Amino acid sequence: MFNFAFNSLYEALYMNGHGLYVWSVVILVFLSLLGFFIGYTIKIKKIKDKLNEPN
Amino acid sequence: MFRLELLKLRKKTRSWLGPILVFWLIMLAYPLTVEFLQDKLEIGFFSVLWIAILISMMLATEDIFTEDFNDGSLEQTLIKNLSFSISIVTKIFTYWLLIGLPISILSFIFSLGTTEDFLLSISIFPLAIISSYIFLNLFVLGNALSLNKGSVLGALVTMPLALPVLIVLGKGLIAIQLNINFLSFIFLLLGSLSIIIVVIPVVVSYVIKAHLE
Amino acid sequence: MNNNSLIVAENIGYKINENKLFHRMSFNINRGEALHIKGSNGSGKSTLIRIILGITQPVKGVIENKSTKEICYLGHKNALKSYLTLEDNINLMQLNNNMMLNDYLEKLELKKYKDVTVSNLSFGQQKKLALLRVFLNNSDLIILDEPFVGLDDNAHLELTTFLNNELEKNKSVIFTSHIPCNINSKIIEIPQ
Amino acid sequence: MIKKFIHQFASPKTYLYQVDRFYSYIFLFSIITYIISITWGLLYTPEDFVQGNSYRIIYLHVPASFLSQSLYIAMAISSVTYLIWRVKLAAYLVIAIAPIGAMTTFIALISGSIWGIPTWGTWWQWDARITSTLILFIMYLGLISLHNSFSNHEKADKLLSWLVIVGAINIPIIKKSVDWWSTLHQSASITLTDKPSIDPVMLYPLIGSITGFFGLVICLVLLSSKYQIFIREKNKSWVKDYV
Repeated sequence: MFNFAFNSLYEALYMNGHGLYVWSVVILVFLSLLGFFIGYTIKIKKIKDKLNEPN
Repeated sequence: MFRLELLKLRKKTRSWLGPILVFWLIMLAYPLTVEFLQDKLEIGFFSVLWIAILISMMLATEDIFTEDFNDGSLEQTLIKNLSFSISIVTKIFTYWLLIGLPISILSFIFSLGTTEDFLLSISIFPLAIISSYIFLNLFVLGNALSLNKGSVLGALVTMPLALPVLIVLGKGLIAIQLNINFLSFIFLLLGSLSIIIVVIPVVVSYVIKAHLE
Repeated sequence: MNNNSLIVAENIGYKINENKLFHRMSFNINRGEALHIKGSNGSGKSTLIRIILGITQPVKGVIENKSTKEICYLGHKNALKSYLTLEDNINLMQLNNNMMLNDYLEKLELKKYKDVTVSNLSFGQQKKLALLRVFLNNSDLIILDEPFVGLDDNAHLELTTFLNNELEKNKSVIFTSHIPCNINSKIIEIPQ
Repeated sequence: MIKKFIHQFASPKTYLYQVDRFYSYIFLFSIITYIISITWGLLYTPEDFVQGNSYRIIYLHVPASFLSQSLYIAMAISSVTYLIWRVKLAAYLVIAIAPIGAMTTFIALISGSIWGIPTWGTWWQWDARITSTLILFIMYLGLISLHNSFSNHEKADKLLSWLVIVGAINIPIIKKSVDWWSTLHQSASITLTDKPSIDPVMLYPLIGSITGFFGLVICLVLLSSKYQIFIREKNKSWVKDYV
């Protein structure tokens, strides 16, 4: 089951022609997940500081 | 109750004649813009027809609640013992009677004029009546949601609800043109209309109550 | 809690987006009693009225309205259709079959403006037209928000005498007003 | 009795402590499963006979479109709880989920159309399933813009919940759209009822990527609900000592 489907890294990227589409989707998904995670952690941190400041 | 709504709307010509004129304008403009494609008029005609109904219904509900909201009569209706959603149903029905019905009749006449096929135009009529009422209900919801925030938000919110109806209309139209049995589409629309007629006014009454708080 | 109390409110409180308007306010209004709500503007007078009307839910506390009839209410906005004539507005308010209609139209000198569109009437006349709803009411609770604003002297007098004898008829009145008026009433002050 | 239970359990304070306790575990578990199943699906499974390698997008497209609908259903459930039992937390959840739902639907749309280029030859096809997902995306945008256009939070919550419920009528239409208008879209690879229509070798990574993606999205929802709680309860006393 776990045999490597491609015989070289280059072929894994190229995926005989479809690599561009597959990897662009992968990048898209990871970027948006990353973006949202970082976005929310920053927002929470900012509001935490704002809450701590006044008192 | 219905008599009062009728009085209110009848006297406000701008808001019931306006949408009909817009519908008329679109339908007149259509053949002019495709003058040279004389024979292919029918194919484009019906899609323009549905879109015209959609737009005129959107215009019809432009200030359906905003005016009552601003001059305070919305609170008065709310306080009356008569349940609020019933007064909303009457209001929507009056708007449909004065705007939706004439538009459906017009669409019958226009389709007769363009396709010269009486049976086709007759079968278009029920579709127009039901879909105009559904669109009216949906845009009333949109208007209620964005009561004092302008109707762009209302349209954006209601558009996704109206699109499935347009899809069904499109499929119904193809069935009619191939004159296979298109009654199933009419019943489908009638079914969704009967749900919408009950659900939307109740939701709108809660939405408006939330606005008035 | 005698049985002729119409509105009973126990420590109601209200706040918008975390800032408190008022809290721990309790009162009850009996039939034939008037209540004058005092407070500087923006202190929540109108919100309190809307809570009594049942339009707004109080954030805390409970309010109970025992009157079965519809409440007769007139707020800042006088709920008239400016593009319709005075006659149409009267029909809209469903007052046209009321026998007292004509003599109140006489008293408020609105008789001769029957088919004038409301937008051409002066502010005072529009207020009087809206007040017709109060003069011809058949409810046992009348709620008025700044009713005396814009009224000339005889209309002011007319309204005060009307409200006083409504109180004798065991109806109750709740009102806010910065203009002094001689209606003997309980007073509630909303702190700033 | 239920009302008491819901209020006791669903008070923002207890919710916040629960979230902190479980957050790191869920996050760890889901990030690992997601990474493993994506690499497994992309690199270690054999080529599809018909679509060649472009089918591998399934590991990203299916979880996203599956999530976009289940997130909407989650919003519908929390708006119902908010409207019936006045549970404040449920309203915060609805607003917390909306942007994340929009993100997942956006991913589903883009990955679907990118997948369409090699397989169907066009990047956009007016097929029922895609149009319904587009409709869902517009609904998410509508919800977010509706919420932002009101300053009074309580009013915005009520309006939003009602719109979510009315919009929920659209979800079955999306579900039905695949077989009603039997069009281009391949019918769902995994349906709860019949045998999945893709062979097991590709199926396991798919299930792995769905669970992984599901877990990550749940972490996002927890984070954004924490953010909502901070905004809405900021001058409550317990927030100060919690922070």
